Amino acid sequence: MSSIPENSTPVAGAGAAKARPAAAPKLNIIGLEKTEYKGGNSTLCNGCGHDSISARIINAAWDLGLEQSQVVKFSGIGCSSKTPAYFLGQSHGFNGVHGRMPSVATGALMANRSLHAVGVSGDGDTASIGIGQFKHMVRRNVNMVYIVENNGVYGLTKGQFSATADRGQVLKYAGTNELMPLDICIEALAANATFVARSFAGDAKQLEALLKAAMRHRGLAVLDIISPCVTFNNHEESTKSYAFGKENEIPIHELNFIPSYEEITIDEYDDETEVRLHDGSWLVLKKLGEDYDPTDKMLAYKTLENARTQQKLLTGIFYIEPEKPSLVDLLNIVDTPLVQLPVEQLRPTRASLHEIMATL
Amino acid sequence: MSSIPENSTPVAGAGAAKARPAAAPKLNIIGLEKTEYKGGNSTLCNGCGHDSISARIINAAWDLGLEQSQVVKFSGIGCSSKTPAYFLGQSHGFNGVHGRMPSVATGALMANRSLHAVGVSGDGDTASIGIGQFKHMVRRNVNMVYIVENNGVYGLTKGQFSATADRGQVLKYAGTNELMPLDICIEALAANATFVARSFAGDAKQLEALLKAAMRHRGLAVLDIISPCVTFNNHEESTKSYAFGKENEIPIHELNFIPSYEEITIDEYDDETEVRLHDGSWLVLKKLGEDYDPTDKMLAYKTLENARTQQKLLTGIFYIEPEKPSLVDLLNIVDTPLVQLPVEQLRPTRASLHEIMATL
Amino acid sequence: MSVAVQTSPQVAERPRVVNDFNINVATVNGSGSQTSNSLLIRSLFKMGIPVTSKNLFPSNIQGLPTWYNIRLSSEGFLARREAVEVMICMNGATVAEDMASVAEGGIIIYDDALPIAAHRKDVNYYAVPVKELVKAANLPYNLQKYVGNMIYVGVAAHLLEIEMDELRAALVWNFGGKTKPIEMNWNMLLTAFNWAQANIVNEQPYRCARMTGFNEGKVLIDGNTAAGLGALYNGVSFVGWYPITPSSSLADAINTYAPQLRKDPETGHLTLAVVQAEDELAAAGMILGAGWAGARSMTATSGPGISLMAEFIGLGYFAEIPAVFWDIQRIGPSTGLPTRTGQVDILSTYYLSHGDTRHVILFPATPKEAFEMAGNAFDLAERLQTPIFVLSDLDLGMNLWISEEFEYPDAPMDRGKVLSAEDLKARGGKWGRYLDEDGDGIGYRTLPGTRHPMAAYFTRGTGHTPYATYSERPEDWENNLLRLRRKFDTARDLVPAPVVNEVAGARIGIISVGSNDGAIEEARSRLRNAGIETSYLRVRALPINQTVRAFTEKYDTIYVVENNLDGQLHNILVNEMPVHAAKMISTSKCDGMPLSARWITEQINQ
Amino acid sequence: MSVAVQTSPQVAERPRVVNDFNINVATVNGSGSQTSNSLLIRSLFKMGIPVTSKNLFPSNIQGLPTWYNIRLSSEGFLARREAVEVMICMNGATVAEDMASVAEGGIIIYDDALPIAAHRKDVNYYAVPVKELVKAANLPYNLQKYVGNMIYVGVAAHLLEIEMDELRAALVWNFGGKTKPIEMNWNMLLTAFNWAQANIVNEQPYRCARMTGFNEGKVLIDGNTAAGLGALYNGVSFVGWYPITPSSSLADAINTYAPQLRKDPETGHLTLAVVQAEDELAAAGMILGAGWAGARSMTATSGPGISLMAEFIGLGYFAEIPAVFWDIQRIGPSTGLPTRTGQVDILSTYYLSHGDTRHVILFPATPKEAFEMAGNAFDLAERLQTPIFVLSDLDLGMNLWISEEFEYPDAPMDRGKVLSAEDLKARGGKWGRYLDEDGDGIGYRTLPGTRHPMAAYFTRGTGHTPYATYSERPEDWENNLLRLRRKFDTARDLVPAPVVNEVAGARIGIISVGSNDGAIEEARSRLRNAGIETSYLRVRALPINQTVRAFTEKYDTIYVVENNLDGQLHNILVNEMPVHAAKMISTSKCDGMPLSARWITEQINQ
Ligand SMILES: Cc1ncc(C[n+]2csc(CCOP(=O)(O)OP(=O)(O)O)c2C)c(N)n1
Ligand SMILES: Cc1ncc(C[n+]2csc(CCOP(=O)(O)OP(=O)(O)O)c2C)c(N)n1
Ligand code: SF4
Ligand code: SF4
Ligand SMILES: [Mg+2]
Ligand SMILES: [Mg+2]
Repeated sequence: MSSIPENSTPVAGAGAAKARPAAAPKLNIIGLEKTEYKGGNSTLCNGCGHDSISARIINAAWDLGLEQSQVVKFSGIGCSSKTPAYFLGQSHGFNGVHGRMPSVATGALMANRSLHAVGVSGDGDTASIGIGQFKHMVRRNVNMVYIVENNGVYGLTKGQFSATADRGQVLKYAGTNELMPLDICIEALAANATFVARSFAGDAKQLEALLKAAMRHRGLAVLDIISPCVTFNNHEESTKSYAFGKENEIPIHELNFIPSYEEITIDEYDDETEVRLHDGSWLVLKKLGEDYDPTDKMLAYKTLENARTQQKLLTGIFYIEPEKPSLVDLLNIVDTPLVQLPVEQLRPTRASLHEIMATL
Repeated sequence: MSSIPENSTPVAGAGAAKARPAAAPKLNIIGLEKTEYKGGNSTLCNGCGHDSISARIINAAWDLGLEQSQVVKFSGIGCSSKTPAYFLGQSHGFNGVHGRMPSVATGALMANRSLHAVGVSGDGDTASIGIGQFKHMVRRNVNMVYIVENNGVYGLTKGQFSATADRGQVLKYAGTNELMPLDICIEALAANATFVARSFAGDAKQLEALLKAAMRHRGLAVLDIISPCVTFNNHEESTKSYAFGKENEIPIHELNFIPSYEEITIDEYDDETEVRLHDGSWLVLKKLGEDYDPTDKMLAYKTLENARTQQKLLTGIFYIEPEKPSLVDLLNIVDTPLVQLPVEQLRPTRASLHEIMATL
Repeated sequence: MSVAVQTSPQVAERPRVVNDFNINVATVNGSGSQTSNSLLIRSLFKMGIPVTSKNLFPSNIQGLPTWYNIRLSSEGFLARREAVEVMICMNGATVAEDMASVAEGGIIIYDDALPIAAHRKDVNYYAVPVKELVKAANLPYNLQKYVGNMIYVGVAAHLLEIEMDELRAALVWNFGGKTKPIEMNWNMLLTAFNWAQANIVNEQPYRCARMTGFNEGKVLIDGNTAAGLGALYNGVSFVGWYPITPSSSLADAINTYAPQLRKDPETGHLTLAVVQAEDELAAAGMILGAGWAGARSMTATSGPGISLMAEFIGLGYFAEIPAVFWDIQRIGPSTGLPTRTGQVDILSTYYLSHGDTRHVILFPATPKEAFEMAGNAFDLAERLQTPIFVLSDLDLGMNLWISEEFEYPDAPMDRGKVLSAEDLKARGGKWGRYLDEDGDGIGYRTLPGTRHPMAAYFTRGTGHTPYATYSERPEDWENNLLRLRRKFDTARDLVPAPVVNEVAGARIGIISVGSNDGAIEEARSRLRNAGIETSYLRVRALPINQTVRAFTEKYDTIYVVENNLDGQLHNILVNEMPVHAAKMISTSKCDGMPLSARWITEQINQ
Repeated sequence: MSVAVQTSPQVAERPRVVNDFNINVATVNGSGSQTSNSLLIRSLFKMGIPVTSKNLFPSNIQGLPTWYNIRLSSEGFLARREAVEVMICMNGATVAEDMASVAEGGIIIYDDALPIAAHRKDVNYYAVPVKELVKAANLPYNLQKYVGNMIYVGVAAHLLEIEMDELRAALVWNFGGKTKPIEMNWNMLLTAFNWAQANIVNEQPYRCARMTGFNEGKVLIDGNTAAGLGALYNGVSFVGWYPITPSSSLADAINTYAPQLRKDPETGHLTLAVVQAEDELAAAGMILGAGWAGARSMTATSGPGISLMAEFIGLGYFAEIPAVFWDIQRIGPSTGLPTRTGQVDILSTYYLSHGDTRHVILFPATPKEAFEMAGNAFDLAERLQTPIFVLSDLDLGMNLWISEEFEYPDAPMDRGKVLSAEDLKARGGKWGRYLDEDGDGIGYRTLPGTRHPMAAYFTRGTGHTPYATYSERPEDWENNLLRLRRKFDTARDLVPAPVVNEVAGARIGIISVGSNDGAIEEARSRLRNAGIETSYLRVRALPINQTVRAFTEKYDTIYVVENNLDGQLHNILVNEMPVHAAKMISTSKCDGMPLSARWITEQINQ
C-alpha cells in the first residue's frame, strides 16, 4: 500500500487539510466519518488484543483517508485472521487457508496493481505453518502491510504453542516451551525485508503511526504486533501479556507519521530522524534512549537478537528501505491493472496466429 | 550425528589410531577400506559439484570410522537429493518428497535416537519449497548434518532460478533474476542454529574438515556448500560456478578437525582458536585474515550479510554453539531408542486399564 | 427473591415422562457452562439412565451461542433426536428461537433477566432469578460468570429430580477432588436447588429416575479420548501432530494419559515421543519417518490436514511405510465448519494422492471401537506396510458416549514382516525389499540400525524393482503396481470385519458406517414398528470383503446411509460391486448434525 | 575409412516398405541427440508423411539411455506402435537389448565402436565409423559430442531416402537461422550422408517417400506449447507455477511466446504476469488470488503438485473462485516416474480436497484441443466460478504431434457473472454473492476495486449464507452445498461435448479419453478388419452429460479404455450411471507408455 488511492487526494487542498482539526473533526480528508471504516461485530473474546489492533487499523485508515473500495484485506486462519471481517467493511476481504495468506495476496496484487492491501495473520499462521510463504513474500517485497498479531499461542485451537512462544513460556495445557522462538522481525530482515517494525496492541499512538507509515510504504511492510490472548496466554510471566507489555515495553524511539498531504517543515532537531516514504509522507523518529538508525541493517539484527535473547519487548521501526522496487515493479508488466485490460490487449491478432502456424 | 557410533571406538586404542597412517593406510579405525563407503554409480552430469561432495562425505565417514549400519541418509528431490544413493551404500537411505526432508528425518531420529544422520538437499529443495521445514528443523536442533548442495539453480528440472540465485544471475532459459537471494546460513542463524558453515565443493580439504566436525556436532549442523551445476549454471559470472569459486573463495580461517580418538595437545598459538565439540573432538581454526570468533552470533550475521550484499564467497564455520541440547534431549523420553523398546514398555498393564475404566 | 410460578395455563397434572426426553441447554461459550453440562450428563449416566449428549458449539472461543443437548432414552437409543422437551435458556442472543423450539408440552427454564419475545401457551415457563442467586452466593467477582452456571443445574435437579448425590459425585470427579472449586460450585448448585424447592411447584411431567439394565459395565467417554487410550495401549511410540478441531483432543488425551501409562518407572522418562509439528505436511513427514524407522507412529487431524498430507501419503503408500492417520471428520469442503460433524472425507481419503492409489480405512462407531481400532490400525499398518486411515468424526470424537468398557488387548502386537540381523544372517543376506515372497503382495523390510551389511536399502517414491533399486522399466512399474493391488486385496480380510445384523424375511438391507450406528438401530426399530423389517451391515473398514458382497447380493434394495452430501460410501460400494449398482440407494444428508433416526426412517419408509 | 557392408546374409531384394515402419534412435541423454531427432521428425513431416514421435527419456540430465521412437504410417495412424524396424544404436549401455529388440527383417544402424553381443541373422546391420567421421569433420572439441549426432541423421537420410532439402530446412528452422551452428551441423550431416552413399549399398527395404493427403493444413507441435499458445490467445493474465516435469514446458511456452504475442506496443510491457512460485501450494494460492481479483489465471503442474494443492483447491471450490489448473500427468503414485506418461490423476483430481467436492475436468486429446481447451477452461472457470482442471499427459504434452492448424478463437471470452459499479447502482446495491438468482447455481461476484459502497464482500472457506456472511446454521450449510451441486449440474452441458463416432450395427461401444485417441482409432480399424464394428465416444470433460448416457445405454458392452491401473474413468462412469454398471468393462493398463492399438485390440477381441 504505497501511495494514496488515486481518488483520495485532499478534498480541499493541503491548506484545508491543515485546517481540518478545527473545522470538521468528524470527517476525514475524503469526507467520511470514522464509523464508515468499521466492519462487522467482533466475535473475539472480550479484551483480546486483536480487537485493539482492528481499532487502530480503523483509525489509521480513516486518518489517511483511504478509499475503502480500493483496499483489499487478506488473512489466513486463526482468531487474528478473523479480524479483517471487523474493520473496513466496505473493502473486499479474503480469508484464505491457514498459513498461506501470502500467496493469495501476491496473486491478487499482481493481477490488480492498483489495489492497496492489508494482510492480517497470527503467529501460528505466520511463524509455524506459514513461515515459508512469509519468507518468500518478504523476499518478493510485495506491496502490502503484513500484520502479525503475535500472542505466542494458538488462540483459535485453544492454547498450543506457536513458534514465537518464548523459551520457558508456560501454557495451561501445553506445558513448558523448551525451544527458542522464531522472531518475526529477524525472519523478515533475513529475507531482505524493506520495512520491519514491532509494536504492542496496547500502545495506540505508536501503533497508529506505524500503521500509517506501513500503508504508505512501497513494498512489504512487516508489523509484528504483540497482541495479548486474554484467554490462553495472558498470565504475567508471559512476554505476550498485557501486564508484561504495559510494564516492559521499550520503544526505541517516538514515532510520528506525517502524511504527504500535510505541509510540513522538517526542523533540524538533534534528536529527530526523518525518513521520507515513497509517496512523500514522512516518518519522524524522535530519539528516546540510544541513537537508532533504522536504515542500518546490522544494527537491526543486533537490536533484535539482543531483545530475543533477553526476552525484552522492544518496539519501533527497526529497519526501513523506502526505495527498493516492489514485485510489481520488477515484473515488466503494463501500468494498467491486468484485470482491467480490454479484450484487444488480452487476445493477440488473427494474423499473429497464422504466422505462428506457418512456422510450425 | 553428535558422537561416534557406540561400536566404532578405535579398534586398538588411541595409540594405535595415532600410528594408523604409518601402519595400514588402507583401513580406517574400524578396519574398513574406503571403497566400502561407496554407494551406487552416480547418474549426475560429468563434473557436477554434487559428485565431489559425495566423495568428500565418503572420505569423512571413512576417516571417522563410521559404522554404516548406524547411519541414515535423508534427502528431498533434485539432482543433489539423488546423491545419498551414491555414498555409504550400506546405510539406510530415505529419498523423500521435494522440500520436506526435515520432517521425515525428524520423525525417524526421534523414533531411533541412536542413529546418526546425514541429510542432503538442494537450494531449491531447501530455500524455495523447503524453507519452512528447514527453519523448523533448525529451530528444533535435530541431530543431523544438513547439507545444502547449493548451485543457485534447479538442476533436475533444467535450469530455473532457486531462491538462492544471486541478484542479477542470468540463466539460459529463465532470464535474469531480480530478487535478492535467501542466504542459507543467515536463515539458519535467524532460526537459532547451533552450527552454521559454508564451503565450496572444490575445496576438498576444508569441506572434509567441516563434514567431520558437523558429524560430531550435537544438534543440527548446517553446511551450505556451493556446488556448481556444470550444465545450467556454470558460466563465469555465476558466483556458483567452478571458475568463480576457484578464483574467489575466501576462507575466513583454515580448518582442522581432530577426532576424539586422537590424542592432541592444544598448543597456545596466537592465531588459532579451538572449539571443543560435544564428543570430545576438536575443531581448530587457524587465523587467515581478520580475527573470527565463531561463537559470536552478531559477527556471524555481519559477516554473512556483507558477503551477501557484496556477492562474496566466504567459507568457513560462521557460528557454533556446541553445548545446546538437541530435540531428542528435550523430549523427556527414555534412553533406549523407542523402536527398540520391548512390548512390556509399549503396552501398559491390564490393571491400569481397569483403573481408568473405573474412573469414567 | 421473586417467586417463579407457572405463568402459562396448564392442564392439570399430566402423565409423567420418565427418562424419555431431551434437555437442551442454551448458553454462551467460554462461560463455563461446559462444567455444568458435564455434571448433568454424568449424574444421569450414574443414575443408570441411557443418555447421549451433543455439544453444539461455535467456532470461536468465547461469547457465541452454544447448545448442549442431552437425550434421555429409557430404551437405550443413543442417537440424536431433534425434539426438545426441556429447554434451559441462559443466552439472550438466542432466547427467542430457543423458546420457540421447544416441543409442545415442554418446559422452559430461563434466566429471568432475559427478554422474552412471546409467551407460548403450550409450554411451561420457569423463571430463575440468576442474578440474585449469584449475588446471594457471594462469589469472587471473576468467578461469578463461571460458577453461575451451576444455577441451572440446581434448578434442573429439583424439577427433573436428578439425584443430588450423583451431582455432588460428578462435581468431585470433575475437579479431580480439588476442594475449593468443588465447594464453591456445590454451594451455588445447592443454593439454586434450595431456591427451586422453595419456590417452584413441580407440576411438569419430565422426570429422571434411577434405572438398571443398561449402563452397567459401561463408561461415559468421548471417542477421541478412547482413541488416545487405544494408541497408548497399543504401543504408539511416535506422535506427530498439528492442532485442528475436532482432532486436537485426541493428541491431548495421549499427552494427558502418557505420564500415567507410558512412563519408565526407573527414569521417569516416557516411552513415546510427541512432537507438535509446524503444520500437517510436517506431521505426515514425521510419522512416515518414524514408521520407517520402526516406530508405531500416528497423527490426528481433520479434513484440511488430510488434504495437506496428500503428497506425503502418496509417498507412504508407494514406498510402503507404516503409519496411522486419524481423521476426525468435520464438514467441508475447505475450512468448512470446524465444530460441525460429517462423514465427508471418505472418498477423498480412499483415493488420496495422485496416481493409482487406494487406501485402507477403518471406521469406528463407538468409543470402544475407537479404542480397539487404534490397535488394529497399528497392526495393519505394520502388517501391510502402508498408511492406515481411521475415519472418526466430530460427533464420535468430541461428544460423550455411553460405551462398553474397553477390553484389554490380549493379542500380541503384529509388528509385521521385519527382518532382523539374525534373520538376514540366516538368509545369507538375500532379500528384496519389494519382493513378494509370500504371494500376499507384502515384502519384507529392515529397520535402519540393523547391524548387518546387507540390511540397508534405499527408500524412494520413484520407480523401483523388487530389490529397491531405481528403475524406469515399464515391466517393473507395472509389476510393482500389480503387487500393490495384490496387497490391497490381502487387506480385505485383515481389516475389521463388518458387523452384520440380519433379520429373517427382510427384503431391505441397510449399509452404513461409523457413528450413524445408533441412529440406524433406532430407525430399524421404528421401521419394525411400522411393519418393515430390515437387515443391517455396518462397514468397519475399506476395502470391503466377501461379507459385504454377500449381504448386498441378498437384499432387494440396499440403502447406503451416510452423513455427507455426495453419497461417498455408496460411490465406493457401487464401484466394488457394479453388478449390484442398480439396487443400491444412496441415502445421505449433510448439514453438520449427526443423522437422526427420524430422518433415516423417513428415507426408507417413503 | 572402413567400408560398411551388410554383414548378415540377406535374401535378395525384398519388397519396399514405404512410410510404414518405426525408427528407434538409442542415444544417451544430454548428448544433443534431441536436435538430430527433431530434424528427422520434422523433415519426415514436411515430406507429407504421417509421423509420430515418442521420446523416452530418463529422469536425469545427462548420461543415461534415451530412445526416440518415430513411427511412419502412410494410413495416418499416430499412436505408439511397439515394433521397431529401423534401429539406430548410439549407446553402448543399451546396445545389446536395442539390437535384440528389432523386428525380424529390420535394420540396425550403429556406431561401429559399440560392442555387439550377438549377430542376428534376420536383420541387416550397418556399421557407421562415427569416431572417424567426427574426426574428419574437424569440429571444436567441446561440440564434438553434440554435433556428432548428425551422423546418424546423414546415414539414415541415405538409407531411408529422407530428402536432404527437408533436413536442411529443418536444421535452419531448428537454429532459428543462426548460421554458425547450422553450417557446422550441416557439414557433419552431409559428411555422413556422403560417406553412406559411397559406402553402403542400400538393399534394405525401408524407405521414406514424399506423399500428400495427410499433412496439409497441419502443424507439428507438442501439446504443452499448444496449451501455452491457447492460454495466450485466450487472455491469460496471471500465471503462477512451479517447475515440474512434464509440465514445465507449458510455462516455458508462455514465457517464450509472450513477448511476441502479449506485449503492449507502446510501452513494451507485457499484458500478463508470470510468477515462479516457491512451491505448488503457493502457485495455487497465487492463481486463486489472481482469479478472485478478476484475472484469467492458471498454473501448470503434475501429480505431486496437484496433491500439494489439494487444500487450496478446496478453498477455490467452496469460495467459488475461477482459476485453471493444468495437470500434465506423469505416472504416480508419489514421485513416480517424472518422464513417463499415464492418465493416472483422473480420480484424485475429480474428488480433490476433503469434504464433498467434485471438479470440472477437461481432457484434450490433441494439440489442437489443448489450444482450444485453454480457452474453454478460462471461459468455464469464469462462468462457473470454480477451479477448472485440464488433464493432459506427458505423451500429449511433451511429444511432437501432427495436429490440425489451430483456429483463431472468434467467440468472445465469457467473463462470467461479474457486477460492475454501474450494475450495482442499477440494482440499488442489492445483490448476494452466493445467491442463486438464475437457478443455475451460480451467483454473481464483484471484483475488488469496484467503486461502489456495496461492492465489497468477504470471501471465506467457512460456512456462509447467500449474502456471504458467516453462518453455522445447518440449513445454510446444506442449501449452499445443494446449490453447488446445482452448479455442477449446470456444468454438464457447458463443458466440451464428447466426440462420438457411431457405426450402424455395432454392438460394442468404446469410451475413452485424451491422448488414447489415436490408438483407439487404430484399434477400431484393426477390429473392423477382424469383422468387429465398434462405436466410439471420447469423453472430453467431466461431469458427463446426456450424450454419454445415451451412448452407454445403446451398446451391449462398453469398453472403458484408459492409461492407468485402476480404471479411474470407469470408476466415475460407473458412479454416474449405476444402472449400466454391469456392462461397462474397465480396460486399463499403466506401465508408463502410451497405449498401443495392438493392446487395445487384444483387450476387445479376446
Ligand atoms: C490446515 C489447517 N490446520 C490447522 C487448522 C486449525 N487452526 C486454526 S487457527 C490455528 C492456529 C491459529 O494460531 P494463530 O495464527 O497464532 O492465531 P490466533 O488464534 O492466536 O490469533 C490452527 C492450528 C486449520 N484451520 N487449518
Ligand atoms: C512437489 C514437487 N514439485 C516439483 C518437483 C520437480 N522438481 C524436482 S527437483 C526440483 C528442483 C531441484 O532443485 P534443487 O533442490 O536446487 O536441486 P538440484 O537439482 O539443483 O541439485 C523440482 C522443482 C517435484 N519433484 N515435486
Ligand atoms: S482465544 Fe485469545 S486470541 Fe482468540 S479471541 Fe480469545 S483472546 Fe483473542
Ligand atoms: S543438471 Fe546440474 S546439478 Fe544436475 S547433475 Fe547436472 S550438473 Fe549436477
Ligand atoms: Mg496466535
Ligand atoms: Mg540447485
